[in-house]
Amino acid sequence: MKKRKAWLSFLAFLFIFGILTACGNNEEADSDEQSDEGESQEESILVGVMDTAPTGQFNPIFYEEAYEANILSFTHESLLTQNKKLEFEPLLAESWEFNEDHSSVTFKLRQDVYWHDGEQFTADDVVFTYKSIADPDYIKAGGVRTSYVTKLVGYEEYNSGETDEFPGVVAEDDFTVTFNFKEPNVIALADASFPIIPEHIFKDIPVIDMPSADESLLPNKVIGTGPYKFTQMIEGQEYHLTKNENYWQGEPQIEKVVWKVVNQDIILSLLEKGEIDFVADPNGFQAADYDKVDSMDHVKIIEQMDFGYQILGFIHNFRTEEDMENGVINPDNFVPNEKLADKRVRQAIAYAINRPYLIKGLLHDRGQVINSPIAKQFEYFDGENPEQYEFNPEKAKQLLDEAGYVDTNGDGFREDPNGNEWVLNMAYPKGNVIREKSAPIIEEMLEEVGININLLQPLDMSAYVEQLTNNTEWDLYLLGWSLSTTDPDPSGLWTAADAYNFGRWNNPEADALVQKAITPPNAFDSEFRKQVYSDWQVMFQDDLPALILYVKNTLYAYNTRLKGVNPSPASFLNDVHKWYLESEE
Amino acid sequence: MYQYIFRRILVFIPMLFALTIIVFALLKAAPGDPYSKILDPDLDPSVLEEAREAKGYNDPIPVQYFRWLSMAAQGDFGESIRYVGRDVSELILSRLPNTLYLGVFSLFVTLIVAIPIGIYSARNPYSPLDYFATGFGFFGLAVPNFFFGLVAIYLFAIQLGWFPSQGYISVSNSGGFGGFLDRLHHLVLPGLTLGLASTASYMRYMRSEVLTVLGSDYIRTARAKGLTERTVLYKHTLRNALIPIITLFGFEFGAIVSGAVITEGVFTFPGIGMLLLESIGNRDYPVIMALTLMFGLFILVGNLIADILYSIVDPRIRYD
Amino acid sequence: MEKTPILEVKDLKTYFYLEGNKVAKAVDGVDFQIYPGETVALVGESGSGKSITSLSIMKLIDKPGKIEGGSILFSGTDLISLTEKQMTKIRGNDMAMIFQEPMTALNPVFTIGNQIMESLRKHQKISKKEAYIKAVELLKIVGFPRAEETIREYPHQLSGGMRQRAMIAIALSCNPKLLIADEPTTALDATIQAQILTLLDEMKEKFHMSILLITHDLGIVAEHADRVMVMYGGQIVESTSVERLFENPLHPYTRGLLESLPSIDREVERLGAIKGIVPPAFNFPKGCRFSDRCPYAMEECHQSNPKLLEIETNHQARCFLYKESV
Amino acid sequence: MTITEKKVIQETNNDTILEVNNLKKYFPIKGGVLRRTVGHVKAVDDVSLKVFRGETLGIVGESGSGKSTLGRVILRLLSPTDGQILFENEDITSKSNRQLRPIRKDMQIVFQDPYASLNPSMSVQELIEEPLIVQTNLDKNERKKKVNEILDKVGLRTSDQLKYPHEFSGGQRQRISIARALVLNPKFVVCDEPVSALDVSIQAQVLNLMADLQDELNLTYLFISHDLSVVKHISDRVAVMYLGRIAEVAPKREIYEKPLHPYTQALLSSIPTVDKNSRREKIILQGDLPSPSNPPSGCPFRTRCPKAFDLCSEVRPELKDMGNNHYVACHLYE
Amino acid sequence: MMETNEQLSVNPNVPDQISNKAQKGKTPLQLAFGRFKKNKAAMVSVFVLLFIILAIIAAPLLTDHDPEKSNLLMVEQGPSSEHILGTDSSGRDIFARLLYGGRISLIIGFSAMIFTLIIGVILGSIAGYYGGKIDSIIMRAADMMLILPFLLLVLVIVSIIPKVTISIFVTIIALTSWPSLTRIVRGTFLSLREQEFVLGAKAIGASDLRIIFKHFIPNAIGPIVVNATLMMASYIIAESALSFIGFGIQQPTPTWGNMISEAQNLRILENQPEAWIPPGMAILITVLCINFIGDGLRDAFDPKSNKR
Repeated sequence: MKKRKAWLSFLAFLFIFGILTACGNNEEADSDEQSDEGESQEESILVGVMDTAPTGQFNPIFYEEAYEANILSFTHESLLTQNKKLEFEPLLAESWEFNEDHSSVTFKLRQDVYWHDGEQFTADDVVFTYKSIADPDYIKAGGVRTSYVTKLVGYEEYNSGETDEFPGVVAEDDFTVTFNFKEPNVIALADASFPIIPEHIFKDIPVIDMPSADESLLPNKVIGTGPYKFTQMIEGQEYHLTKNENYWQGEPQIEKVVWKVVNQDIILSLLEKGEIDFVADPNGFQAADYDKVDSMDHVKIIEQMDFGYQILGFIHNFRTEEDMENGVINPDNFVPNEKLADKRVRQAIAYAINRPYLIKGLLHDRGQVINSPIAKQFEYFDGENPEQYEFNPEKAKQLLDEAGYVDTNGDGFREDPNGNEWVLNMAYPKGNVIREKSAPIIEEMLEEVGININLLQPLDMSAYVEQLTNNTEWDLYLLGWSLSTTDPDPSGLWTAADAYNFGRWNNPEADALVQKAITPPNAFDSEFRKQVYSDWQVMFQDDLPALILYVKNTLYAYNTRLKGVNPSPASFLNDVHKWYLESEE
Repeated sequence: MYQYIFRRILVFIPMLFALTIIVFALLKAAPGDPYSKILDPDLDPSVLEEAREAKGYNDPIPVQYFRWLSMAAQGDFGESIRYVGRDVSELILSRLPNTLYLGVFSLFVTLIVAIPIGIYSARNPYSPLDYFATGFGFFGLAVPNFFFGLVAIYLFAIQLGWFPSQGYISVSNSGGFGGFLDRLHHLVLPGLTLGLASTASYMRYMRSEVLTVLGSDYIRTARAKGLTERTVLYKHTLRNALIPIITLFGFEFGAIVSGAVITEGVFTFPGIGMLLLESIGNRDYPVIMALTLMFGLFILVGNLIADILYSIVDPRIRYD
Repeated sequence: MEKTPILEVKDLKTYFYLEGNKVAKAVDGVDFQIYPGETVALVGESGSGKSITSLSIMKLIDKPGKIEGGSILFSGTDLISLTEKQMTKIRGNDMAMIFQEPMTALNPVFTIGNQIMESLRKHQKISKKEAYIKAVELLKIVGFPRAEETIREYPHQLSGGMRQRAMIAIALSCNPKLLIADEPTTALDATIQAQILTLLDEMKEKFHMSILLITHDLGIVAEHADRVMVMYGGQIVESTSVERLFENPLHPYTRGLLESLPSIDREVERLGAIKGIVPPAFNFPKGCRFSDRCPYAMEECHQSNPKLLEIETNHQARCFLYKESV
Repeated sequence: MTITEKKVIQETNNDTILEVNNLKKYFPIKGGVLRRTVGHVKAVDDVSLKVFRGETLGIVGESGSGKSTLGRVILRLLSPTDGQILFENEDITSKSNRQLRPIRKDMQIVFQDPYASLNPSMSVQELIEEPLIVQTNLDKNERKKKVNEILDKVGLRTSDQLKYPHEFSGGQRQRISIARALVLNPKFVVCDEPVSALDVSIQAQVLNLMADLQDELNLTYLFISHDLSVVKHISDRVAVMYLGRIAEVAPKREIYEKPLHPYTQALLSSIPTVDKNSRREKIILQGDLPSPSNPPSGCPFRTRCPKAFDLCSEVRPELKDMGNNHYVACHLYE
Repeated sequence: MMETNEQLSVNPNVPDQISNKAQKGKTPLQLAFGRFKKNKAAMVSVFVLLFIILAIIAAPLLTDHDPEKSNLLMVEQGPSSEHILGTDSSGRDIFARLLYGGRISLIIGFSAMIFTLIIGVILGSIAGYYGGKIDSIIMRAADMMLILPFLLLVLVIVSIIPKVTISIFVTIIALTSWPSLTRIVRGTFLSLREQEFVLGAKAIGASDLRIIFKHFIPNAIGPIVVNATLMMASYIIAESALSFIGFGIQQPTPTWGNMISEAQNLRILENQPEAWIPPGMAILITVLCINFIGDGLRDAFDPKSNKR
């Protein structure tokens, strides 16, 4: 009797739970229709993995993070793509032609490209995409990609709402589109290679509502021209891409690509068990796991140099309180950071840091030292002329002695030339395990040569950047940069007025070189540019706004049953339509 | 009773109001904003400044607060900053069921494990199973649950392959009973991890409550009436021993979420615990504010439910 | 009166095993009989073992206590030999018990009706409806005018006296042959106490029961019992009819008790107090258990414990001052 | 029955140590959405009485009659809602705690529960010494002497003073309580059911002790109890309380031999007695005590009174002097 | 009313009248200690805990390694004669970190407990003793604290303060966990307030302070001590959980918590058990011991409770 009662309540519980589950499922079932039928055993499925869930914004003009990019790389395409040498190659555009002064470029588009829903891709889509980014409401709606449109003719007028006309991007005919820049543009091709969104889908949606439209968020509603369609998602857990049978470069061979979101700590175990097929963008796998992955017979590793580096930044100058308040970066008002004002001190620090040792210990040798802030992948990288700062603590000590920083009170730490206490505050952000580990080690190294380091609490990125921008206490900072693959232009990071020049390095000569390198017409001469950049790199290493600590190698791993892998310098997800699975015997 | 509930709800309002003020102030006191994290050399920082301006982050803080408040009062929590284009309410609602499943499952496991074992231990103190249960109880309270979760994944998901290590549902889940089982299957490891500590403490509570009740006069009366030991135990003892447990249960309602933050992280279980952690890291103000309000409400409602349950189970308690 | 006793307790021993290897001989060799229809009072101070005796009869001794010996013949069956299952058929059915604290003796989470019907349905094969009717009837008998409402009420909604009435209703539900009333009125006010005791007297007649009345109040004994046994130190020290006890108490303890009692009838300037306190059950004095407090204690008393002897007809005492009369 | 007139009953004694006039103590009942006071428990409702120096005034009543509250309000352990308390002709009704401190020396209390009324974490010596520390400037040795004296008086071994309350039996604890109350040489002691928790034989010991101490120290007792026998034994005058009011007050012989109030009569008859000859006819009252939060109109006893008539429900009877210092609040005696 | 439950008479609490030799009585504290000594699990725990404390105090004698000194050429080494438990992913000696980390974990647990105790006892006493307005203000504040998201608070504090030292960390814990202890103290005080001995103290004219310190706190010490112990255990766990989500004590300072959370990686889980089992076990054992002691104390202070 009693027992039965207990059972009944248990059943009741199951029932309620079941209903909840069923309800919860309905939404997903909606987006599921297509795949249900295709759930046959023969279906070839490739499983990729990422350690953080995408935010769910699958509109290329609004997405912000690399995790969404993993999906968009399969679904959306640009006019151009870059080859392994980082040269631009046709994709949606067949060919292009510059005008004389490089202020305008005209693309001939392919005529065999169709959107996932069957509509044909035309020049109007290109115009629409760029117009959307230039839209007055674009930033308000949450977009941040305006750098692609600001150089275009008529941007200000269009953006301020003065006119509906946008002469920056013009459709000459259905398959011809012209980009008109205000000035000759060295990176015109980069600016023109933004992923294209379909006009016919979005035309009735005001830009302000675009990010929250189903067409930007939901599977089967997100439409691109890419080899795969976004067909299903279990939010935060799995994202399914199904092949686009009508893909203009030919039907992809793999039926379905599934992205799973998995805690970083267990990714490799799943890889080992064959439950996932590839570990790639954006983070790859950890260098410490290299041997383990290498020992997996069915797994192949791709190791290539990262398109970016970690730095130890030196705070050269601070902004005035007033400038900070007003959000102004005015190099004329900079207040020098006395603690690091002496170049010899910065150089001493550079000598005191054993970078190969960091690479060996923290990166397990999966990385390298570079001595220039220009990515090594570019031809403009100068690996020889800039100062190399090979590890030399004696030299460091000597430089410090010369500069007058000596230990006068015998506490093991150097005092400044006036005999005052000299403590450098060193800050670092959370979010990168290796960088976090490197901070105390760098502290140790610097204390080895007698520099008193006060290692601050690691901050989460939001707080860190805010502090880095505005505080007047820090002296050394750690940070990593991923670089643009389209052009080596260092402005944005290293010129005096740049927001991201957190060290507030103010070297007018260097700034002039940067400007010179992109000033037409000489800028179109790559030899000229190379020379200017070389000069700049030497100057950088001498004045040391930052010490480039290391470039880590990106490590991709994939199951050997996946064939046709052909990563680009920046991404594993290259030519995905050519991927195929080795038929299992 | 209704008066009591009404009065309690009246008390909630100023508390939640105060909560929003405090949280808003805290958020603004913390350095950084949703845009400060975006570090993209390709991106002109002035765009971010424009975005800040557009979102009103440059306005005086009280102005920002009242703007938020007046919208929230109309049920509009705005759009997420990080999840571009996602409505905060919709975003939270899409995550909430997962956490609820997890919480309900773990509470359920907690109860079906803790109550019978607790009773058994009280009935047979110092028996081998009692010692084992006590040992387990202490263990459950002594092991950090993220650590337990990792070891559980390693053993049961990876080595033994019994349970999925990640996620909350299979793709093939098509609802119905199979779908239900699939969800349960996914819930096992995170549920056990989340429930470990509370199982341990419930067990100990149950044991001591049953012991206390067994020593009470009315149990002697029940025995003197000639009731069988079973009736004495399951009718007279259990109902009374459950009173404090039920109260705990209500409080747990709010506590699930905080426990879930870590567990969800370990199991990449997309619930609101993880959402909170992410949002804090990203300074996603609208989401944090809405979540805080919701958690506050959860806890308060949990306490209220505890009180109400208490008065239902224990007829001596009357609220008026 | 010379019928077969309904209850015959012989040499009952109930010991408690305490920490530190202490053994509390709470009940240590108790013999008595109860005949049908009589009220027998078991009187003593706290710690004398009277409640443990009653619980032993019901076999409701919990750890660390244990019935160590003797026999309890109830209607001819020895309860000691019965299994727990067989005992549950007797408890609440042939033999019922009410307790001192009406506040805590009823389960707070069930209604009065539930607790009465539970007993009825356990022992009698009757339907829920019949049980309900019977319960209402019982409540009316024990003095609830609004029985139909009371049956739905919870214990805390009743006053102490009313709860004790409800307890009595539960105890009476199956027409027990023996009712053990363990200090049934101690926790009640004087006027309520009078109500309850009168009710018990009426019920005894109505249900033809025997009552074992456990109390510390000699006044109650005098007014409500037929026979009385005085307990001290886990043993019966005197046993006789009520009249005899108050006319001619034999045992020095009984005398001391009577003298120490303030009375509204007599006036004395000083009460005759017994010196010292009741010894704890794990530490009785050697010899007679009252010897260390007894004004008449002799050498002999400190050496050995006297036996309960029949000093006069139907009047037994456990004291070296007296010789067996037979 | 030897009745020793140990004291001349203070029928003519005008030396009033305590006078209480129209004393009320209401406890609010909170309710409603805003937790407003929706009613009151009238624990003490308009009580007036006098206690004469050297006497014992017994207060009897059932639980809920307000007798303990009365004792506590008199000592200002609770603040009265209304009325006046005069202790040695000094109005202490609205004195602050600080102002009360010197007066507390003269008025003390002994509680019912010898387990709860002694702080378990203090030794006997500390317990008894505490009043001296608080109230006097005696040095350590003087205090020690006093403690020893009083321990001796209440019949405890001075060697016991380093022990803790839990090491004593109920009777001994009550002796400690008494010692603590008396160490300051008070004039007036409220005894709140001091022997109710004790066994009969121990009760007798404590009652004897209290009587002895009263003689020796010339104490005045307000003796609160529900036990009519005990009250009779120790008191000179007795007040019977019912639902926060005094129903009858008279010298003890008067009240026990010719009770006037129907409640007193019923109460007396309900006491079971050992003496067959003096057994009264039982008057069994119907029903329970009404709730003090909602007392009946008119005479509070009318709902249970076998002699109630119309007037009882309408008019509240006042205490009426029936001669011989015998006062009764009942319409039967108009 | 009589104490008629005769089972009380066999309760060991009833005084032993016969042995009058004992001149000096045992305080309830001493008695509790006596009962505590009989609790085997608790006594064993005391010794184990003492051993652990001794080991971490003697850390410099037991190892020559600097727990914060990294050696990137010796990363994730297995046990050797040089490194008894091997090295962690920054090449620091795990054994040294275990010992020194224990210091910090225990210091955090202990001082957070003391700090919470101070806040909780003061606020709880005030609320419980005076009641009324002050009580409701304190309790509302406690309720607020309860609904305030802990993580957010930690995040804000951590990002405002440039360097989170142990004392700041301890302050954070104490500031967020006082409400529970405050409630306990208040509850105990409220129940004590109803006790007759408190009325008795008022009757002799004792001042509020005297009543609080002489009559309340000594009698509330049982539940306070018991809860304090259990709190200390939970703080050690909390530290590890905070380390896990990145709000813990900053590297390279070792704590048991950040040692395990650093090893929360399947590679280390699988290949280098000596990196996580020792700190894991250290937390487990320490917390177990503290809990056993707390339980022993509970039983000792309140022999009637059967909580385990």
